[in-house]
Amino acid sequence: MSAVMIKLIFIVVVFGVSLFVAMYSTYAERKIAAFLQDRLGPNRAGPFGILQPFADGIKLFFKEEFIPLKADRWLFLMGPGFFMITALMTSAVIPFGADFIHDGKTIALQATDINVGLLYIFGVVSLGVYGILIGGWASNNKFSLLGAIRAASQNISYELAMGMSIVALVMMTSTLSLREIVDQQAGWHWNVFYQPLGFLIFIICAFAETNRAPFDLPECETELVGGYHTEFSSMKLGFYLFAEYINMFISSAVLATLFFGGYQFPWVSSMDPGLTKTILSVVVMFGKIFFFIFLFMWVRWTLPRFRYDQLMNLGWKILIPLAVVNIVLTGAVILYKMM
Amino acid sequence: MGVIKLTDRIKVMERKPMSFMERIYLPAILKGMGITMSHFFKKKATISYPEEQRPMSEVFRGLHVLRRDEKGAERCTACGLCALACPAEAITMTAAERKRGEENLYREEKYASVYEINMLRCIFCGLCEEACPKAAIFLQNDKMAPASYEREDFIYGKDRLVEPFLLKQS
Amino acid sequence: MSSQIKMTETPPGIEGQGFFATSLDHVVGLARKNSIWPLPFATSCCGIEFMATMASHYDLGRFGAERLSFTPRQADLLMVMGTIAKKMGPVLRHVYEQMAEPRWVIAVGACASSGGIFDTYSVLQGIDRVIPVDVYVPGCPPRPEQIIDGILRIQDLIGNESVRRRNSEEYKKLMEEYMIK
Amino acid sequence: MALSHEEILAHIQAGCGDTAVVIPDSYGVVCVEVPTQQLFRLVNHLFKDQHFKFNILTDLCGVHYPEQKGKELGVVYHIQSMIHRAMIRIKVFAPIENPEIPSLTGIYAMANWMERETYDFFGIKFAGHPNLKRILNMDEMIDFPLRREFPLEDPFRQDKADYQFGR
Amino acid sequence: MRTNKEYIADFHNPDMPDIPYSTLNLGPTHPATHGIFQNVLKMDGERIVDAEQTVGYIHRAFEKIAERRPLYQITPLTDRLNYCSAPINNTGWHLAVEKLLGIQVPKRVDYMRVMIMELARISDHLICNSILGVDTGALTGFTYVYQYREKIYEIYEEICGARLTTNMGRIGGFERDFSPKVFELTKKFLVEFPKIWREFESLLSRNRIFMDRTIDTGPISVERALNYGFTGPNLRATGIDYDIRTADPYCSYEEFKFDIPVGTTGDTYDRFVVRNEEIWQSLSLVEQAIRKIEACEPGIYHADEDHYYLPPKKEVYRNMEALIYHFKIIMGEIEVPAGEVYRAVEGANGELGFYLVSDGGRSPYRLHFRRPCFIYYQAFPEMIRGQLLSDAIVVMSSLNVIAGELDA
Repeated sequence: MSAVMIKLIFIVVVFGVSLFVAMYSTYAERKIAAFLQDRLGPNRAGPFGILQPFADGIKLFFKEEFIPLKADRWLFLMGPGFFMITALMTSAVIPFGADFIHDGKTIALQATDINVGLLYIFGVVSLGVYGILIGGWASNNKFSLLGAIRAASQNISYELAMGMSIVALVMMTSTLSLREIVDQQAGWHWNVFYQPLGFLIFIICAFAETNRAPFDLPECETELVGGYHTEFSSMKLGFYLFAEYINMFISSAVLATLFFGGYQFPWVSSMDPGLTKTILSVVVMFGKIFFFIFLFMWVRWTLPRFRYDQLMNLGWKILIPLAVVNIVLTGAVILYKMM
Repeated sequence: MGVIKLTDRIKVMERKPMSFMERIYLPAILKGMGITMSHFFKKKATISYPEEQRPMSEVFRGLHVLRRDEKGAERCTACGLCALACPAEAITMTAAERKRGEENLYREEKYASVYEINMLRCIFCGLCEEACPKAAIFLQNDKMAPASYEREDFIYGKDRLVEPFLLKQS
Repeated sequence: MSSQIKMTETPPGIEGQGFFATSLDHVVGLARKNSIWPLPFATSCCGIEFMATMASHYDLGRFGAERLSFTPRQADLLMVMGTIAKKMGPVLRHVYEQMAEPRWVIAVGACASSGGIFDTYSVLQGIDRVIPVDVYVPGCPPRPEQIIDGILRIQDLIGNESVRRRNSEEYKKLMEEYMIK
Repeated sequence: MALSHEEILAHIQAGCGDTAVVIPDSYGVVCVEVPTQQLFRLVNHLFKDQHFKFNILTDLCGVHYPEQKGKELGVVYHIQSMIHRAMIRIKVFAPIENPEIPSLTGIYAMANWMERETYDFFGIKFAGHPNLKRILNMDEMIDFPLRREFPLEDPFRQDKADYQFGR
Repeated sequence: MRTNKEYIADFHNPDMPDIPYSTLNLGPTHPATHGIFQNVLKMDGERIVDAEQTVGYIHRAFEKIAERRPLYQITPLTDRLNYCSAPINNTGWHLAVEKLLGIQVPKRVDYMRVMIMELARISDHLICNSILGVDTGALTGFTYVYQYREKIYEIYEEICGARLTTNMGRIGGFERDFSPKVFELTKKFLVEFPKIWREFESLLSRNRIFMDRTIDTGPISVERALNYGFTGPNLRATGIDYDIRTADPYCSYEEFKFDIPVGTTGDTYDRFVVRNEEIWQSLSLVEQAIRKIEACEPGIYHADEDHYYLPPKKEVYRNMEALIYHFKIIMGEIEVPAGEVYRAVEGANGELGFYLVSDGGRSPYRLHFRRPCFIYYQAFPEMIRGQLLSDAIVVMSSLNVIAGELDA
């Protein structure tokens, strides 16, 4: 098997896994929400309701396609697709496990290890908001438009703080490659212990970037009915909802990679390379990812949401200055260590 | 804006300014998350309805039934008070004279040959039960009017309202 | 009018051509019935009982129906709960028209189904005068058990419905009768 | 600090002179009928007075008495003093041909919708109301449904068929 | 950078030049309008320039129906006014009729009424405050407290046989005595509920996100509130302790010990806090009521009025006189004096008044419901002018506008 083939297979697997995780995130969300609310949650579709995502998928697939008369037809179709593609693209640079060495060949569990991986993630994630913006604008509905505008301004504001929180991290790791960042965190040297403030800012921004509560203003039901996807039905809506869960999955993966040592875990990292290590590292990675997904949901079902101007205040007046302070502090510590 | 005092029972809810801990969001958030997490492992309150039934009170006002007396004769004497008392005007009836030989079927000399309740109109207020001087109409505490597909299904005639005779004996 | 409704509501599976037309129908029916996204069109009292149905004690989420979609485009089931006055009738109809196929309607409570005690100049005597209704739930307001009963009836209906029903002549005729689209 | 009826009546008479006709009421409320021209002056007087402080319009509603010729339509105001816990009931009447009564929206903001409701139900025109149009019923309606002669059920309605009701 | 307050001041300034605005339809079927009414908002971006409401979407002609029904059949109608607290409406109506007929009810009935009314007040405030949580995005608290609303429903069900539209009580008393289970359930509720309510309060009341959302949103001054005819918790939030329970006591409220919580600024947070505190007060009232009921002689649950209160069923079956009274009462042929009464009770939303004009006939000549929602909802545009769209939603749900009461 050529290297290209292996990569292709891997990419397909990653896509498949992202979709699968996203699918079951919807199920998990409903179950977790139910459990947090003293309910049982879906339990009729299959045992414990585990076929629920399939039911939703099939139902959405067979629902009537609907394009409002006054909508911009092409943009209306493009929005969800664009959102979905950008959501899926991000996973390309995330290392999902330790290298698998077989017959002397090294198979990296990462689609591609580019040396500006972090920048790539930022680039693609910020493209994602175009999907929302296009969809919301094209549907020619005031609620959608408001949602889209909210999404755009929210993403732009929080990207700044997010980027700045990463600057401090990069100053420390002096690399942009995700694989290297993960490798540096072997053992207990997780970045979260060195960059707690950076982590806090990053996770808040991650919530905002994925439009999750308490920052779910673009689609908050009680204010904007459905927000940017008010006019979407059928699979186009499915794409939006799905892509959101994929985004959540990717954000969790990035959080785990940058701050929680990715696939590293003290005992696992010190094992000999081999199949067991690879599998265990993948398990570790997904364990961390699931923890963060759970956190996302837990927070969503606990907190009230912000108001638009408060959101902006938090982003611009609190998080960005904090991120700057964090950079300065990190710089000072690095300088002190060098001296 | 001041407080106007009319009585001595007034209790002014002074607003405390936010403390620093409240200002930085996180403690309140973590506390809230603690509360929700404590419910995560709690016993669930849900009653899985079609399989489990929630116990209802003795006096619950459910589906109507037209009662029979101890001997199995219909109690209703078609006096029309229930129809009169019904705020929704959901009850219609036609009275008929009892004929010779029907004494075991109807308790009084008059009986309702047609007795219909429109369950879609009915608001289950229980006024008909209260109005009945013969304890003939009764709102069961364990049965509810079921949902159905057609509007015609909800006009309950005597066939569905009168208590089954055999059940009474056993 | 009502006899026409009866015709279309008959599950297509039981008339002619064996049991169920295809297994696709069956799978889609199963999927649809387990993923009903209701649009709560709650106007009055029954809306509060609907809240009770959504809340912990009754948990509509068990049937895969806890995702309320307040936008009609995404909803499968229009749950009309509460009095529909004549002023509201056109709005209700508009909402129904905006819903994407397949769509179902459930009239919860006496007011929505028949006007209930409000037999007055301003109240519509049953929403089936404006839009076709699939299931009626009696009660004023119905207990959550009865609302769940209604949802179960709708599930039966959905599970037995052919994927192509919405293109059939009967359905078109029904829509024409209500002058929808 | 309960006010006696005499005090209140004297206060009312200070507001509108001798035009107020006292209506006996067996339930302990001071009840007067005033001519329409005097209404605004009286209510304004009651509202402005700093001692009695009849400053709350509790309720406003219309009544229709078809047999009282020339005074068919009436509006009943309940005005309360929060400090003294006293209530005055003021009635004004207008003929059905031209039911015009001064609006109190200039004094009480809450009178706005209440007057619109009364207009909607009885067709009483409130002179000086900023936005007098129907509020509860449809704009297209021509009748005034709470007049006595109006039937509870619209006789021309098309949306109700007896066969569906088991009647 | 300008603050929110400066913006709001701008929009209230009559000299402000006209700004180009866009319109946004909030309702009639918007998720935040619990019940159905429409707000046409004029928006400048996310800021509200002005609003205009359209109501009447569930106008059901209560007052017209009431003119055609005997007195006792109006009780089911009042259920549907403010359906979140039906027993208060029922009792209010019965009080109005009793005032007209001149019926004196025994003390025990008074206490029983206090008990159910305060339970109803708890259930109403509970739903209002938890829905405020839902509208700000915190759904979970709602599901916690709703479980306890179900407990209140259980009590109702034990008393009268229905959950929401209770049709509870009769003219002159109750339809039946409270069973021992009622007291048992209520006592259990009094023990369990405070814990969950404290939990709910700690989820929201000192959470900065929630405080930021609600403080200074939709404030109204005492003067404007009075001018707009505010009553109930919304008025008390502005800082005046006006409460019908003390201003014009009914049902022996003067014998009970309770405080009237008032706010200071009349904003959404104050309304939330006042309602919270009223729930605590109501809990203590329920407890006092139970103690007072237990101190009374058991078995009295209605006034001894043969002419107006139905005779016991057993008598009806045997006694001719009882049967005659039974027929007379059910047919509505009771002797009603001609006269006019106004009786108000402190409903969950404010002063719920019944203006009943009787000409001696079997049904009221005219019955006007003073519906608090209908009156104070007028103030909505003034309260939200210059604020953000999100504020409008929060203000709306904290006003607790209930469509059934709004449109009647």
